[in-house]
Amino acid sequence: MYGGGTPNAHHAIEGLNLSVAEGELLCIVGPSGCGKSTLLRSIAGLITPTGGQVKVEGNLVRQTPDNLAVVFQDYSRSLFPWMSVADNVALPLRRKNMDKRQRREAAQEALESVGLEGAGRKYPFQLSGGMQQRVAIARALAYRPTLMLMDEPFGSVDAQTREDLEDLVLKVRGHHQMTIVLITHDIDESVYVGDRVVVLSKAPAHVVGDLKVDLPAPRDQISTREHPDFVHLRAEVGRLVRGHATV
Amino acid sequence: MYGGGTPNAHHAIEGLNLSVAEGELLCIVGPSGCGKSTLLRSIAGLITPTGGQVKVEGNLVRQTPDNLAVVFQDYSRSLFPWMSVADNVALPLRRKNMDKRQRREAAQEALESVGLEGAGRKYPFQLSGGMQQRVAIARALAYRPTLMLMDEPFGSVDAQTREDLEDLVLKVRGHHQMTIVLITHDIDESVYVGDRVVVLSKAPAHVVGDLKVDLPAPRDQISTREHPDFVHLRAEVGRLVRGHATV
Amino acid sequence: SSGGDPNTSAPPSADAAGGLEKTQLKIATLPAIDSAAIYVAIDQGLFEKEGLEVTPQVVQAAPEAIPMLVKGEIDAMFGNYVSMFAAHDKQALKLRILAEGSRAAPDSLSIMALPDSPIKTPKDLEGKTINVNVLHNFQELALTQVLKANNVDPATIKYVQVTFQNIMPSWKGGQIDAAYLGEPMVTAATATMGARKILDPASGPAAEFPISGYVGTQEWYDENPKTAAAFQRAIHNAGKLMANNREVVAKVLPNFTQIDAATAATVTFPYFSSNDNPVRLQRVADWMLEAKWLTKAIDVKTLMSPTTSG
Amino acid sequence: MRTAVFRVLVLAGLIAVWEVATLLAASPFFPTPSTIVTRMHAMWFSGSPATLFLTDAAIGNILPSLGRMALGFAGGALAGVLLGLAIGLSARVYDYLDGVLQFLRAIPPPALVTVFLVVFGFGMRMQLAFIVFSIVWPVLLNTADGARSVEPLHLQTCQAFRLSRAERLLRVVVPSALPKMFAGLRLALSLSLIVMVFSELLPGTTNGIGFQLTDAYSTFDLPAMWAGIVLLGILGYLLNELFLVVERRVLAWHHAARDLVG
Amino acid sequence: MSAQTLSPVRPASPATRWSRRAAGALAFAALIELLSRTGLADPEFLPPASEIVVRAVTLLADSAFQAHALTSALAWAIGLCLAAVLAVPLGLLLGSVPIIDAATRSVVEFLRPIPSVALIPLVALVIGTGLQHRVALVVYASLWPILYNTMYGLRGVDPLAKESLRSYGFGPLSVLLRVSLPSSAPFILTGVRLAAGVALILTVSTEIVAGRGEGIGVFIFFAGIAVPARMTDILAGVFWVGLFGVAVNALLVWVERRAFRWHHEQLGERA
Ligand SMILES: Nc1ncnc2c1ncn2[C@@H]1O[C@H](COP(=O)(O)OP(=O)(O)OP(=O)(O)O)[C@@H](O)[C@H]1O
Ligand SMILES: Nc1ncnc2c1ncn2[C@@H]1O[C@H](COP(=O)(O)OP(=O)(O)OP(=O)(O)O)[C@@H](O)[C@H]1O
Ligand SMILES: [Mg+2]
Ligand SMILES: [Mg+2]
Repeated sequence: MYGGGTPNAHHAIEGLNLSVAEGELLCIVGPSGCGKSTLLRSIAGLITPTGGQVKVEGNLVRQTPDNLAVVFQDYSRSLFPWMSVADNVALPLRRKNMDKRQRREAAQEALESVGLEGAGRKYPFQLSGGMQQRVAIARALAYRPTLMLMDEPFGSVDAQTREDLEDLVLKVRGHHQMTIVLITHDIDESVYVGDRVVVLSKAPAHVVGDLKVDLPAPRDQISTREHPDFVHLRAEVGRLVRGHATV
Repeated sequence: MYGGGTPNAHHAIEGLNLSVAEGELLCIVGPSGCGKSTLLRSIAGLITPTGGQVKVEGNLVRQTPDNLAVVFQDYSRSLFPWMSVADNVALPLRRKNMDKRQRREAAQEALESVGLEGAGRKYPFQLSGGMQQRVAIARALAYRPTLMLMDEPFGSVDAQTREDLEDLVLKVRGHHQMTIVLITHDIDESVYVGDRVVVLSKAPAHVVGDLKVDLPAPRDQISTREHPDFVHLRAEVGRLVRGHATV
Repeated sequence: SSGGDPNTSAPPSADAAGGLEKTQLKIATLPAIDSAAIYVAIDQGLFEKEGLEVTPQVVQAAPEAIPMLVKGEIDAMFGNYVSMFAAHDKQALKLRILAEGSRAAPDSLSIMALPDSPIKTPKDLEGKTINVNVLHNFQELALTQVLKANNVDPATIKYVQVTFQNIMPSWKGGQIDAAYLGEPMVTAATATMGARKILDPASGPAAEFPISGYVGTQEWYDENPKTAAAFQRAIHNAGKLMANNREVVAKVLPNFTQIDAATAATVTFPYFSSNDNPVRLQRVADWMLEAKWLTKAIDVKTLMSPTTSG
Repeated sequence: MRTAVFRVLVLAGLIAVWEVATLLAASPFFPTPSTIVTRMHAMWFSGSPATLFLTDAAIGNILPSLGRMALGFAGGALAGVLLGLAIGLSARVYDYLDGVLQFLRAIPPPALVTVFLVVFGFGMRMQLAFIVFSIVWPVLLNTADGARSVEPLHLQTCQAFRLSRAERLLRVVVPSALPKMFAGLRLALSLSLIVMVFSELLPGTTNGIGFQLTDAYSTFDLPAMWAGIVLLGILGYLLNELFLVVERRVLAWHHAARDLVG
Repeated sequence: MSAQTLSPVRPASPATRWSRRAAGALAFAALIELLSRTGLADPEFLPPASEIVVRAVTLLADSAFQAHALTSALAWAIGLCLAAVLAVPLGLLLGSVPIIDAATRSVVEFLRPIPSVALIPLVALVIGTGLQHRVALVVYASLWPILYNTMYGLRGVDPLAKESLRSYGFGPLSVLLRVSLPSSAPFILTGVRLAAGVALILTVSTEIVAGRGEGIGVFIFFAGIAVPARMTDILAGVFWVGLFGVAVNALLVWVERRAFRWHHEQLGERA
């Protein structure tokens, strides 16, 4: 997958060369406004790069690739206010060969996995910010995509929930052979969940660091974070990010 | 200030008793969906508690208190899409005795302080998520309120920018005698910027911890975070939060 | 090629104005041949001679002018008696007939059938659909009498209201079986479509049936008796002029109707009254009472003034 | 509940003012409300219990009018929604139809009566065509507007999950356009009542509220004319209330989301 | 005016779009021409499009027609402006003060369905029959689209945007003017666009029904009562009315795109 585009109206990213292996969990960190969300949209085929190409599984992305799920940064706007939370989660499943009951069950299961078992019948605007974000995550998880794009998916949840969700993503990835691209501002998180961490410079974005994370699996919130490699990598990513900050 | 309300349609918070001293920077942490944002809205007088009272400077809050600024969790929706970024920041200044030029200058200054000097003439939807969030912060800062309420204000910015903004808030607070209530999910952050950290339980929220942070001023990103008290407090808050998580 | 108010009125002559309560009159008229008298009177300087300056205002139908009359925006109007008597009966206004206007002349109204229609005789009209401009108007009133005289049951006729410009398309499209036409459509239908005349609604008991006249309110009349008399004289004098001179009529028609000179030369004109006669008008009121269009009898004589023109 | 009482009070007050004003004016053109109501009762609502107290005149005029209106409204609403969606969704369809539709929208129906007559013939068909033609525009324009202003992130979400066109349309575009659509429908509903009256002035009409109204007008039966006007007002009011009930059900999410803040 | 719709398509060039519009118009004209020429519709009552257009063009030089057209345009413009000036504040009031809405709704909804045909004589009785008569009816009819769209527009405003301003201590009026109004402005303008069409129809229709004075409707009326009716004149008049409607709509759309650029750009539309 090569993201090297300058999307339509705004030249957000330029000369960016990046590839993700199948089944990999790639974390992208980079200063605010550098073009991470734009890159994600290009991969999803939501905007067409003016130059450069995006390939998924060797095929050029012209349209949205199959079996893709996205968790948008602006999660509250990506939920449909006229549907209950459960319907929001179940909606994409219509693309799968599932009958109504199966869809409902899958949605319920996904909601449980993000700690929202009781919220299915509520409407999105009746939820707190963090709960809405978890609904968006549940929607993507229920879909069981082969490629999952997540744009700062845990930004609005508390520390404990965040850790649980990180582990959930790792677990799901293990079970259902998934490629995941995850954008985050949390350096610890990028190292903890990533197989690889790519650090972008400020706009126009280019890759300033591409670190392989070779931490022992399965990862664990306590032991992994104490691992000397973790501490080292985290410092390394921190240094790279700080070298290209905006303020 | 006593927040003990059950807002209109949903009983979000119950039996909560909390006070902030003038000039204090109070951090609130708590599990997702426990009612932090609701509490903030009650303080701001945007919703009327069904029971309990909120007092600001000894007066019962029935309406929005004077000289208040709020940074909403859902920052992107709180910006006005029909105005340029600079106009968005300058708008509340109409409440102050400032002429047009002064307002423009104050807005420009605030935008610079959050690292957005070049974005004044853009529209909010032309900015990245983190940039929009910083616009919302700039708007609150430019207003120079005596009471500032911030709901996860740094959730969408990168690590470096986040640290810079934390320091900015500390600096501004020092210069302009301000009371600040800041909701965050980042435990380190709560200890680093707060004079006091209040930990809420999950809904219906009550206070499970109220810690005075007695770290030497001025705080510093390197030395403060290495201070033994910091490490201790952080662990303490972490323990309290984890005891009441949702997943 | 387009319509509008013709402003052909001449300035009033100073000598004749003596004694009149009011010299400038606004009169609502209809864009139909019937209201020709007022235009002829203007054209021939007859109002001027009486010291009057008359401005005609074309309206589409009499009911529209009545509010204007009541409000005093106009001094008098040209209206059909059926409408005016109905309005008087319902107390929408206190009627005063200022001068008689038109009466139906033979062949100026006609029930017609298309060449290939099965309708041949008046009897064939039974159970058929016939158009009228407005329901419950003089067209129905006259036809009812004539049908009775022809041994046709008037109750079997179905009347539908069709506006003027839609008569031809509805007739051709078969939506009406026979057409109730007035001039100039009678002439046009005969000439261009070969339509046949089945019955003249202005014959027999309805011969010279009074159609329309110039009316005002009783209050206005009480305030302006001399002006009213002068107006009546001018209209009657116009009627006299028109009685034996088609030319004066044809000349003014394009001013207020959409009838061009060529058609004007061939159409049948109605009779233009040159005096007021309560007896023939009483007939209209009586028939209306018979048809239950009035709640009580109207004594027409009390609404009219004697003819003063020479 | 309190607002309902309040509303009734306001209404009662206004009727009282009306009664006094018309009594004082004593103009035959403005009969008193009590005269009008008496007339309405005599004309329409003094029938036998078997016909729900409706008189023959009511059955022969009010019901056909309502039927015409309902059919016309349904047709116009359907056409407006479909065309509006097509135009709002497809730039191509929009380009092709925009000029012609804007042209047609500006045309005063009375000028076209003859053309309608030639194309549709007398009676019901022409009346329906007339009503549909007149009320389709607010629905169409508002629907197109709504379909065009769907939250972009919603569309991107659909696209990311590769929802089919039909799913996008039915589950995302239509719901987001619904609030605006309803604004158009509400306009169209009141309009359909008005146009229904207009349509009953068309050639060949033999019954209906509008027919009775103009007949009363041309024979100067002013209380009957006012009875017609008041009946239309009442019908309009009732239809609007009914509409709001439906709207509140369909747009429950919308109202709830918007009413959050006091 | 392509939104980012069901599927993303590259926006067509202005040339393509204009040629599409022209094609649409031509197809419509061809349909009429065909209906008439083949006799499917009686050509006496539906003359071929070409004849109508030719007649319309020659009418342009007719000074009487010009006068008619100007009078109508004037009545239309006055009526529409008055309607907008009345309806927007009224809509803001009704849309933001529920008690007033509740108090007036029964009256408004009662008055609203009363057709202007029924009102013509009564309005004439109350305010006379001059230009003011026509204007009053136009205002009455075109008030509603603006009023309703304003009220519905207000309801669609994001509550968080309102909260933001309120939190800075702005009063309800400021919130109304600075947030609710701009945010619902695009929808209000749609209402004005609707009203412009309604006003045009009402202007001409009232003229046709009244059948006196000056105005395109009067021109049409007189062409209608001629024997035989001058259908070509009627439809030529209709042609100009329609074209005027197209022009007004285009103008309003243009204004909308300039004034509410944020709205359209945010939706990912391209001009
Ligand atoms: N619609 C638009 N029009 C013009 N410029 C835009 C538009 N959307 C984004 N941009 C610009 O593109 C750049 C990259 O934006 P993007 O949202 O990809 O940043 P990001 O890396 O996701 O930032 P953040 O971490 O703050 O979310 C920003 O500088 C932004 O101003
Ligand atoms: N409009 C509403 N109707 C019903 N319930 C609501 C509504 N808004 C919020 N709630 C409920 O109130 C509770 C508290 O919400 P609030 O937004 O205050 O949480 P929070 O502490 O800010 O959470 P987060 O950290 O996720 O933002 C939640 O459980 C939510 O479901
Ligand atoms: Mg982003
Ligand atoms: Mg919150």
